[in-house]
Amino acid sequence: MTDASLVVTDLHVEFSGFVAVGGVSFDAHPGEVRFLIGPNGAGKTTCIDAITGLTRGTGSARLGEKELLGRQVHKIVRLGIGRTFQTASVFDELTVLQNLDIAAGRHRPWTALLRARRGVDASIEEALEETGLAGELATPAGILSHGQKQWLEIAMLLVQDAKVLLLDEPVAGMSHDERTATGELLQRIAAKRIVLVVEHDMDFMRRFATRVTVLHQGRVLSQGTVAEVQADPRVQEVYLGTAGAATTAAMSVVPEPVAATQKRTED
Amino acid sequence: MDALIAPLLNGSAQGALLLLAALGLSLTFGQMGVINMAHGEFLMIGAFAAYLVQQVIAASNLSIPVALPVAFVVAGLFGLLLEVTIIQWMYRRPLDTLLVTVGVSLILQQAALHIFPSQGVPVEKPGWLDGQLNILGYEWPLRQLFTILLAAVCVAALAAWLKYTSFGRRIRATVHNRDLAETSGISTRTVDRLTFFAGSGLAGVAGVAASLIGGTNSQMGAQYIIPAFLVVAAGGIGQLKGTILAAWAVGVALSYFAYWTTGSLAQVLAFILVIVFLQIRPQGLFTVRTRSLA
Amino acid sequence: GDEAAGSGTSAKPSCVDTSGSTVKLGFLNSLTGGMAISEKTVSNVLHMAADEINAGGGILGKKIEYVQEDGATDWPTFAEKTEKLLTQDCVAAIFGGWTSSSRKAVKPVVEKNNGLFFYPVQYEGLESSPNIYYTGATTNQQIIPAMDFLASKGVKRLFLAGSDYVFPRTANAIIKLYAAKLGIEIVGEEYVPLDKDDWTSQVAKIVAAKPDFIFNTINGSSNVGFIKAYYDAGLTAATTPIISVSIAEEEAPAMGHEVTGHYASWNYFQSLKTDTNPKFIESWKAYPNSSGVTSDPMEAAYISLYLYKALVEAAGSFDVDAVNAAAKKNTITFDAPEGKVTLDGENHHISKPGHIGQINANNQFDIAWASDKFIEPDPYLEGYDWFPADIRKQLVDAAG
Amino acid sequence: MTKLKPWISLGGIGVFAVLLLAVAPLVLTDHWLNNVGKYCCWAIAAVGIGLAWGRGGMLVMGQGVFFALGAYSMAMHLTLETAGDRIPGFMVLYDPLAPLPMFWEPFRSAGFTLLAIVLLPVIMAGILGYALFKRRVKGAYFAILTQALAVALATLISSTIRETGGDTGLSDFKYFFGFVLNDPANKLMVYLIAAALLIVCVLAVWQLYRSRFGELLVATRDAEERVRFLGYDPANIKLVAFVVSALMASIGGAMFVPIVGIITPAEIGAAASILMIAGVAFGGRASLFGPALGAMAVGWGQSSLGSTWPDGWTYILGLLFIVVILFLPNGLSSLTARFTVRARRGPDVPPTPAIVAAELEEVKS
Amino acid sequence: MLELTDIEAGYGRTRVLHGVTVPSGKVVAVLGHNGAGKTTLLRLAIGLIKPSRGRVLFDGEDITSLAPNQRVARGMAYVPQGQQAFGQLTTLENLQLVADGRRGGRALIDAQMARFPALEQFATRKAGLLSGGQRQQLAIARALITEPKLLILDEPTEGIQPTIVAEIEQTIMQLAAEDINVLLVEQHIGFALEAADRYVVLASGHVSHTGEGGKAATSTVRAAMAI
Ligand SMILES: Nc1ncnc2c1ncn2[C@@H]1O[C@H](COP(=O)(O)OP(=O)(O)OP(=O)(O)O)[C@@H](O)[C@H]1O
Ligand SMILES: Nc1ncnc2c1ncn2[C@@H]1O[C@H](COP(=O)(O)OP(=O)(O)OP(=O)(O)O)[C@@H](O)[C@H]1O
Ligand SMILES: NC(N)=O
Ligand SMILES: [Mg+2]
Ligand SMILES: [Mg+2]
Repeated sequence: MTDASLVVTDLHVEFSGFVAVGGVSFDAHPGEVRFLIGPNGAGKTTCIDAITGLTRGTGSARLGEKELLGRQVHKIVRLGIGRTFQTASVFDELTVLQNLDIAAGRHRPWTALLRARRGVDASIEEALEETGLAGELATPAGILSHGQKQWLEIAMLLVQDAKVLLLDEPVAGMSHDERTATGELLQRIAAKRIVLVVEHDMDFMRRFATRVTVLHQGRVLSQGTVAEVQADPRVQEVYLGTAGAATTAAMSVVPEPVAATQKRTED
Repeated sequence: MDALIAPLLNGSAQGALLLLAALGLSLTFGQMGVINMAHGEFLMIGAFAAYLVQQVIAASNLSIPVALPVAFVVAGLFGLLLEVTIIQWMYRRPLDTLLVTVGVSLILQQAALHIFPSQGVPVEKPGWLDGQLNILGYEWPLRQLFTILLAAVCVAALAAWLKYTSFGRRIRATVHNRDLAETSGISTRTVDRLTFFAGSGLAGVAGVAASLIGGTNSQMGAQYIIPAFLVVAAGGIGQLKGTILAAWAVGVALSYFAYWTTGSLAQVLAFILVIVFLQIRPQGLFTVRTRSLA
Repeated sequence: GDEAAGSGTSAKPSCVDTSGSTVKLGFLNSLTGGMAISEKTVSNVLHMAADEINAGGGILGKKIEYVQEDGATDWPTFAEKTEKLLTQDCVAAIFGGWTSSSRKAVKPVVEKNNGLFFYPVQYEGLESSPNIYYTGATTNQQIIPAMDFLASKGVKRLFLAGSDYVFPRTANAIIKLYAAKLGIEIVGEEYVPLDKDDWTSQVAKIVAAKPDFIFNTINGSSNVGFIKAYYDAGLTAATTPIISVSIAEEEAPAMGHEVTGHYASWNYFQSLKTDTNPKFIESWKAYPNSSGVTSDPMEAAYISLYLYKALVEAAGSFDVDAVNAAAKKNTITFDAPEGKVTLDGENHHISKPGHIGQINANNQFDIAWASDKFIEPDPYLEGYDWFPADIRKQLVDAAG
Repeated sequence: MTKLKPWISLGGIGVFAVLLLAVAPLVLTDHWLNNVGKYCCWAIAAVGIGLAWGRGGMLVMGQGVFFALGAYSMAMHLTLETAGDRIPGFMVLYDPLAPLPMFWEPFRSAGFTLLAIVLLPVIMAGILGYALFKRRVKGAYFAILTQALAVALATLISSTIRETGGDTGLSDFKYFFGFVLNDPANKLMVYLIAAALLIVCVLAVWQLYRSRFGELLVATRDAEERVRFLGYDPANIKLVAFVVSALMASIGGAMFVPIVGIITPAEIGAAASILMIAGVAFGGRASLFGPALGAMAVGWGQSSLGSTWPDGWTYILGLLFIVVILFLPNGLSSLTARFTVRARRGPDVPPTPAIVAAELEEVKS
Repeated sequence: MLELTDIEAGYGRTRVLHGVTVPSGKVVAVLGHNGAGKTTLLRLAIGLIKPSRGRVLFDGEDITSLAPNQRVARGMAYVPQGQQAFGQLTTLENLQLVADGRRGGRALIDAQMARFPALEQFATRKAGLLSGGQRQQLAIARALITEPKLLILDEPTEGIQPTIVAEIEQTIMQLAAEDINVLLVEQHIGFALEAADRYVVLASGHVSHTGEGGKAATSTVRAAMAI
């Protein structure tokens, strides 16, 4: 597996003095669904931004032998890194098929660009099956529901044959059933690829994470299995909110966090 | 000495006029995202307003000070009319405003040609602008000084308006996300109208200044529009201080180029300069960073 | 003059039909775009002349029926409209134009179709065509008198300011040749695009060059900016006068009092005391949409229609070749507001009186100098030894 | 249905070709045929604008620059052909002794001229586009910048009277690659070349639109940054469309010269460039036929309405801009689309969200 | 407080809502699958889209034709889906924007900053640079500053860290207790049903089920959503 692991070492991102990510190291391997969690503003999205070249970062992020930092966005993508955004971004005016076709395009010779598409690539068929979008082939992406758009994005990463999928809150706004479907999808995908998920839905994390990295204020706070992380009192304090959380200054209204969180887990 | 100082002073005045022309654009284009190609014609309307004021108040010593607010209001009202009839339907299509207002500009020019003597009308400069100020041995025309002062006053007023009133925030909020602004309780219609009124009104004030420098006729606005847009772009869209600096720089550059080469070539060189500059700094002198997808 | 239609096949037979009770003429001026500022007046006075001629019975007893076209300040449009007037509307002749550029666009088209074009504005000379009649001044009727006037005033240092196009560039080329002969030093030469008003930088150069007179070939509203910047710099008619060849009664009012005292060289001024001028002024003032003042270009336009009438009546026909043959007799005259002008049948220009006017407080011109007799047109400056013969030859050759 | 679609478009192109190449020469007078030839030249440029703007979202407001490259290349060649071994007449006065300017020399060669018409715009648009797109200049910045370029070039030509003919332009051409231009048969030939080139350009964009490149271009227009995350460099995609559109403008310009017989800076400056856009907007910026037909319609309006009602035409043109953009952002082609089967692959335009996104920086992350 | 009656609405020619009626209530939850039309319904409630049929009543007044800002002036506030903020304005300016012209504007801002410490910490930062969750907190704060009678929330806890989710949920409960009405869209049915005294289930733009809050079994709602 060594050749295909994503290894992030001592990643730093600074915005005019403000340290958003201050020395984050973690690695992710094919076969696991790796979760990246942490409070709002912890630097999760920024880590992904840095890995994908959207933001300038220092340190190192390697996929196998290849250093990612310092390359242009589209070059990083060509090395096999794919991502989704916190807000779904598909080509609203193109159909599902066209969206996927474009995503599949970078493997084709440029001459193929000048020809019209005939038929549907096998890889696209496969991705459609996988994500359950087969029925929406001709639907303009703009009128897909929120959840379907997220799936389309994932499907685009699949046809793009991304080795690494960096997913920023992929189930946000999805209903329970859709979350389950998405989680299962991710597990299937993870068999052959590296999947890194940023999520705030702890129920979802518990059900589908193999390993978890917790960020806090730009640093790794904790790392391990779901059980290990959940048991970490620091994680509870800053993020999960158990007894300790009640003392956080964040609260102007004193909540009953345990009850609230548990209620969420119930549904 | 003259060869160094004269272009600097002349250029500063040229820059000031450019700034006056660009100031309104920095509101309507920079803040609202409307690309108003009829802005030059609003400037023309301001100049004709000055002429009409002089028809009523013959003494130019008095008529020009009166003409400034009148031109502001008249041009502003034309802007308001444009906003209400056309622009308000187009906020979601900024690039298309460019084409629509090209049409408006054509119509306004032709109307001016119909209404006023085709050769244009005279706007007399007030007597207190006769004469020169001696700076380092160079006789600097008072009228140029006046243009600079007028620009300074307008900039200060605009900056204060944007900074010290809640209005500035509302404009920026409306530009950024119309729906969100509206649902935050901001009457985006009022914001739009007032902004457009003020931006167009500033063009009117620029028109008064222009009427003291060149001809007042149907074609006068056309020569300002593209330089003014370049200035706003070079300054950084929505950046007042950038606009000021860019206008001054373009004015001075034009003036030195004109001094060293010819009037025509100076225009070409100044344009190329801005174009090259925008290659180097595509977002202008000053930029706002956001965490966009880019 | 040069030979007709250049090379190639000759034009199709003319489609002009004058068998009815009317004759169709084409009027072609810019009614839109930048030059509409100047050309609208020319267009308007052509209408007045047509009305007058019709009221007097028409040409050869045929009423004028005119087709108005808009050149739109766009030279290719002038070419297209010329073609249209000649081949679609089948007009017997076309009147109009202003800038030399527009004329140069029209020229090949009238030559190709063997049509007639009457051009009413002073220009840079060095041109003649069997298909064009020039009723404005050529250089020896406007620019050379102006230079002589300057020499008589003892001018030693002359600055040239002009719009950046063919007329000022060519006129200045000629001025420089003549200035050398007159011992006048050219201390500077500046051009600004036609559509630009801002002359401040150039005026600063004028200040630095310390000329004692300015020769102004600026056209259009750019003049206003020039005069204003000039005045701002403290330069006045008292210190450093300007002589212009494109500021007339029409243009001066837009410059207010700041232009007072400066000079202009023209053939016609509203203030001229001739027999025919009062009636002309009166008719014009009464004419709808008139600007109320008369000026040289519009007078030349007025002449052009009457000259055509005289030509046709002398020829007894509207046929182009017949008209040109009638012209060759050198007997065509017209009692114009500027005086009795005579057509030169060889070069298709007319004789004109030279005048220098000085602008007074009413933006009218006081006559400061008048030629003692009418000046015969000499577009190629053949009578002037300072004009290099080799250039003349090359120009004539190039014209084909 | 999707199978039928190409035949509908091809059929349309066929009809268009028959109208232009066969019907027009039979029914129109020489004058009007020449005018239609002129409209074809604008239409060729418009087809390119449709590609760059309608499909690519780049509002190219300075196509006059590329129009000029073709037009002046052609005009210099025709001027030299007419002048023979003499110096062109207009140059004589300003400096009778100086030789032909250096950059004129190669245009004596017909081959070089044809090459220049093709290569100059490609090189220039290539360099310009590369610089702009790599620096991510887009939206209004791009529009204003290209417009400024057109103004700068027009002013430059105006101010170099000896080198370029200045504001008066170049005119009075007698020959076209050896053919006498006054000969009606040769005029017809020139017209047919222009019309055929227009058909070729329409065919070219037809293929581009139905290709994957066409989809990618629309995707880039709507979500440039998203395309980047699919591993493409949007700059390259836009560059291709920009260069092709520049090439078309140049071809249009080159044919304009023998047809109209004169080229001046006014034909390439801001107003002319905007008029080209007007035609495209009028016809429908992203449709196949819209830009060409729109440009021809505007050209026709100018010649005919401009004649019958000179100052009125300006008002009409102004209103046209307003009404079409306001009520028919997709141009007249969106009217016809209502009557035809909606079997389109790329949805027909909606400029709205994409351009807004490009303009008003949406904060997404 | 807010009543929507027989609403039909959509985008362009596509109709999204078909005869939807939402009763008045203290806390009304709107539930439904993705794409069911929940957001559309809320956008309609605040006035961003106009119904082609039906009426919107607020406090007994027909506000169907009022613009959003007029509705805000009457006491409605809206937190849209998707962590929206004015990116070019600082955090503080985002809040000032709505506090301007209100009595005790500064105090209102301070109260919200106390509630969401991240906002205090990043007061001078451009909102466009905030993290997703921070922006969502800002959005809620912006709505609360207007001291609304009715708060419309579109998935307010989406993308928020659990501790703050808990806090937001508490806030909602508390607001209800403070006599502020809430119209809520939530994916977390458990919480939504607990908070709501009434709920509406949307399925493909139709109301498939309504009921009293609290009592309804989660499974009934799930079933209704699937219709
Ligand atoms: N371009 C930027 N300039 C300045 N600060 C930034 C920038 N981008 C992010 N930040 C800051 O960096 C911190 C980390 O942001 P990031 O978006 O990575 O958080 P996150 O962990 O994804 O949070 P959330 O769960 O809320 O999405 C935040 O405090 C944010 O405000
Ligand atoms: N601007 C739009 N134009 C056209 N259709 C739209 C638009 N916005 C939403 N729709 C469509 O309307 C339907 C309802 O969307 P809406 O956003 O109201 O759903 P929702 O219930 O809020 O879903 P989610 O849980 O994903 O937020 C969907 O089919 C969607 O595709
Ligand atoms: N002939 C002129 N004035 O262009
Ligand atoms: Mg995030
Ligand atoms: Mg929603």
